Amino acid sequence: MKATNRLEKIINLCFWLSASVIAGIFIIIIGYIAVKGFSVVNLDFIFTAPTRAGKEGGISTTIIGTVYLTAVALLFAVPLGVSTAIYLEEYARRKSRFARLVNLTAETLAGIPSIIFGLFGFVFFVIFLNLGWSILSGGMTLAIMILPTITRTAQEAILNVPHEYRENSLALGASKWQTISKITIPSAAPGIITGIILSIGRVVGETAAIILTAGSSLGMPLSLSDPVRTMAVHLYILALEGISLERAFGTAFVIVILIIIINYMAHLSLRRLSHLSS
Amino acid sequence: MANDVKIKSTDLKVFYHDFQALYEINMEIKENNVTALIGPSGCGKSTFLRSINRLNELIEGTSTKGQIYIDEIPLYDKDIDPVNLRKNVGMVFQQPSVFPMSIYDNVAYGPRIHGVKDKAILDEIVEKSLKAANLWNEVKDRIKSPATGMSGGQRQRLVMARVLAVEPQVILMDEPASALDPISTAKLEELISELKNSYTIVIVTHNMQQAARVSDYTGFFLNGALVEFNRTDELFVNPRDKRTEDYITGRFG
Amino acid sequence: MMEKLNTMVSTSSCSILAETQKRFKLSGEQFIEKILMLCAAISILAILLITLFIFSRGIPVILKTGLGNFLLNLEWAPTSGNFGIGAMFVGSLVVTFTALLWAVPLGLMTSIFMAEIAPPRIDKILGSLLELLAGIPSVVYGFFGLIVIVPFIREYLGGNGLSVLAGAIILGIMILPTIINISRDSIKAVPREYKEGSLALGATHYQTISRVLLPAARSGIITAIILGMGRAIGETMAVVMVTGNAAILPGNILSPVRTMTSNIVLEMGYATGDHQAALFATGTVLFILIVLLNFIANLASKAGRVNESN
Amino acid sequence: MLSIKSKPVIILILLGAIMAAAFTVSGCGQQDAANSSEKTDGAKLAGTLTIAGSTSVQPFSEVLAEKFMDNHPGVQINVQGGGSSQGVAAVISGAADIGSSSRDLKPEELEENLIETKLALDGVAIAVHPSNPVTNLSMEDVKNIYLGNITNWSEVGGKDGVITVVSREAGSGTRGAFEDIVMDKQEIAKEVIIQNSNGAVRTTVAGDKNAIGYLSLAMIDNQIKSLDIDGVKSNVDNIKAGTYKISRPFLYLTKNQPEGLAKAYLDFVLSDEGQAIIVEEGAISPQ
Repeated sequence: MKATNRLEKIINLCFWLSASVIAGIFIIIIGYIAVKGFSVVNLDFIFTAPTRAGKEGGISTTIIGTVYLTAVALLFAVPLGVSTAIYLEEYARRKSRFARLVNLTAETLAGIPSIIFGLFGFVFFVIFLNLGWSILSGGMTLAIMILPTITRTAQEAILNVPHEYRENSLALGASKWQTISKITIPSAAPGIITGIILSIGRVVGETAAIILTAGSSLGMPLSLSDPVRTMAVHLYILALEGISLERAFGTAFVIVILIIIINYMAHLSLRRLSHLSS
Repeated sequence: MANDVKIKSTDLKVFYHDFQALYEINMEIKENNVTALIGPSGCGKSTFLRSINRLNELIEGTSTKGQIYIDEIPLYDKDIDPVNLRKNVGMVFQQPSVFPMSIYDNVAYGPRIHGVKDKAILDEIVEKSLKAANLWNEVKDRIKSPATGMSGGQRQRLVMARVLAVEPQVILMDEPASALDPISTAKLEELISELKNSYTIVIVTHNMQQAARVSDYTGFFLNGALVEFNRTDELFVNPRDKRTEDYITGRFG
Repeated sequence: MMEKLNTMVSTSSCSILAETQKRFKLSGEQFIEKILMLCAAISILAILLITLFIFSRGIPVILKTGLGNFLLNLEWAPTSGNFGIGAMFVGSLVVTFTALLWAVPLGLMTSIFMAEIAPPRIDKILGSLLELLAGIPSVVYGFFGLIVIVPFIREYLGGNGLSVLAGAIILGIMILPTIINISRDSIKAVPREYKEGSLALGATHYQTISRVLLPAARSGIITAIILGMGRAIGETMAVVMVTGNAAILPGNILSPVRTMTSNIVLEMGYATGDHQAALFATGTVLFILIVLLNFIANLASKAGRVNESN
Repeated sequence: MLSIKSKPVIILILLGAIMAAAFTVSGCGQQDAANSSEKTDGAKLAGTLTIAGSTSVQPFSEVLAEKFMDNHPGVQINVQGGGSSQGVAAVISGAADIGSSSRDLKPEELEENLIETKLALDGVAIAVHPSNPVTNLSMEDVKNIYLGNITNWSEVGGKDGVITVVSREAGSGTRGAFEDIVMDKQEIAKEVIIQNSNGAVRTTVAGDKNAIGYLSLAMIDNQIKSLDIDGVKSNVDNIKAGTYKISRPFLYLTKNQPEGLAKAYLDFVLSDEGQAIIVEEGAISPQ
């Protein structure tokens, strides 16, 4: 759309300007992390365990801790979230007040600060269920934290599946569940995956909730009942307790790389699935 | 060609919440014949069509009184499983909507959900159904490619192939050609007349010339009532009811 | 042509409906529906459990100090027993709205740029950069602010740098991804015919954007702003480091401020008894505030959906 | 071409159900993380020990735990943070074997009659920007700065400039000691800047030439300068001698007399080897 008169050119300039400001902000922040943290990041920073409370050594146990905790959180939240979305969109009478109430609370919880989830996890999982500081307590607390996001994005995705698909499938004599599992979910998969990516981002960046439930011990987690320190918590302690700011930013740099990998893999699977939904 | 009655409706009434869409429909549809249902939009012809495979139940708040029989078996008995019923009563919709899968998977979808696992049998059914729908020659070399890249006419024939793959006895068609160009419509009508002697076909259409061309019997619906039902040539040449005559001569509706 | 069809027909041996009556069992379907209902019940239980947890800990203190007193009293001195979160309630709103003041216009301009003006490649790159921005832990934003933004404000704008402005800048950056991505998606979701219809009438690209696309995407954009606001109010780690956390009403944009979430994070590690309960009460107030925001967002998006045929 | 299979969806659902079952089973049968089941036959120790509490003590506990685990490979020590109150709550509820606190216990916490073991002493330094000409302040000056009575460095012999007063959040161990010793129970002014950790205080003071803050002596490095108080240098000897009065204890708390693995660890901490580590990490040995 070629900008014809002068006004159009100015508006065009404003748009390009605002986009470059956003890109600028991004580059400054990522650049800042890289400059501050890059000197520390090398292969053995990633593969050796921290020593002297993180002053020395690498961050291997925290990387494994992050992967463990994210896996446990997703293993609880994704099946539960997607099933809830399927139930609310396909089985429950959607207009029922009950379903609307659930949607409202779910949306609200998405805005609640994570320290409150941490306290709930501490009281309920760590103390009441006597699971102690562990991957299990942390994983389940994080699962509850990301459950609203996964459920809501899954509901939106299911809503967007064209109604004709269901009708055609049923008309072929498919049962309700066959229609859902073979047509509705696969077509809604891209939307569901986007919800999962957002949730992974939140879990990887989380600190307050994890400190109170999964603990912050530097040891190598061996079983579900061991406490664990994730990279974000490690970064938090290194920075706030003034142990080492360079290592804190080094950890941040590794987190950024981890997020890039997760997003890339997700977009890859999205592209493979996207040509499915016409 | 056995001319006994395949589908019979007795005092069939359908309500959407408190709106009555159909009033006491009594109709007998012959086996291996094409029966056309015509009438102005909103006259209840689609509602009647969708009550044969109980797809009306999808819409919240619908209720059906009276009965429909296929081979003397009452469809609205409480122990009839609508899933199995629809296996035997295929349906084609106005919008040719293909599943977001390959052409092969689209056609194999029906047999797969009814338990056919063996690849060889599936291949055979897919080829047979695509040939029966006059689509095989156009797609046989790109059968594994996504079905979304097909023209409107091809899509509708793919939907037909999908329905045939389930080997139904009855095929319901809800204005199948309204979204197609003239050439695809002609191909579809030719296909319908070919399938006639193997299936009982009921087609809802706005297009009276189409009804005249493809159907053996025609029913004229108006405001939820079956005004007249007769052999197609009889009904179009000398309609008994004045309202039918006004409609088919295009004075209203 | 005829024989082929018959062979196909004869394979289905018995009469069509006899088969129906024989295998009429729905147990498989009902079993799956029960499992889905169980999962729904578990997640709903989890959501209600945490909601009850927040209210059960918070409500007693609110009742004891009286909602008005609790909300309006500016005096927060937990050790000497008076709990007034007035200063912090105002603090949260001031920081959040200052953040929205700059992040929303810039975010909307960028989302329009990405949806309508930018070549697809730039749209994709900017989109994934923003996804990256959303994944960075807020502690990093906190330290970035403390080491870069605070000294900058102190140098050129005065005050000691730890201020409403620093908090607003950091919060603004953190909610940009939410605002931009959701607005861009809602602009892109506007049916193509709207755009083509307007262009066909000779409207320029920008007239089309302002008169047709934005009004049609209005509900999505409002939802994006409200969700961004919800995220901003709920943010804790980054804000704590850059706003100075003085428990007073901020005089101007350069004076320090403490938000409700900062208050919770700051003192929860050490609080016990009534002090801890008061922090929970702050959580309850936050919960109610976010419910109101989401309610407005839903109303706005529903209103938008009414006039837009989808 | 990805052919759509319904199996992954069903697997996902079953997985969720299995996890739910695992959580209930492990929930009840969960061996109590707190009971340090240990065999104390001679040097060979085994079992797990959980220490939770103050974030200031956490780095010291981790280094001590690392060394203790080297000496006794069978032992697993988990060190958690969360703050002094969390530590006290955890040891009372049994979630942790040893609680850690960087402040003296509050009255209601004392009622639980926990056993205190002082593992270290940590000086609280009054820090300013290195370029600040002031090198000494009286206790009275510091109190008045934090009460808001003194607002400009020129009033205490420095260059003209409004003082940026930096303090810690209510309830922090460092603030507790500062309030008891310097403020003698008077309220710190409300306009004062609050940061929620030693690291944040250090970075704030390091970035503002007019700032004054207090933080753990162990944190002093070239970014900031520690002031003498009433002419006494803030170093280990003066703190031990008591002439530098601002300091606070690092405490390990146990529900009753420590025994078994907890006792072994506490003995190690108080041993010369343990105390050497504490001094090396920047705190002061109480002996």
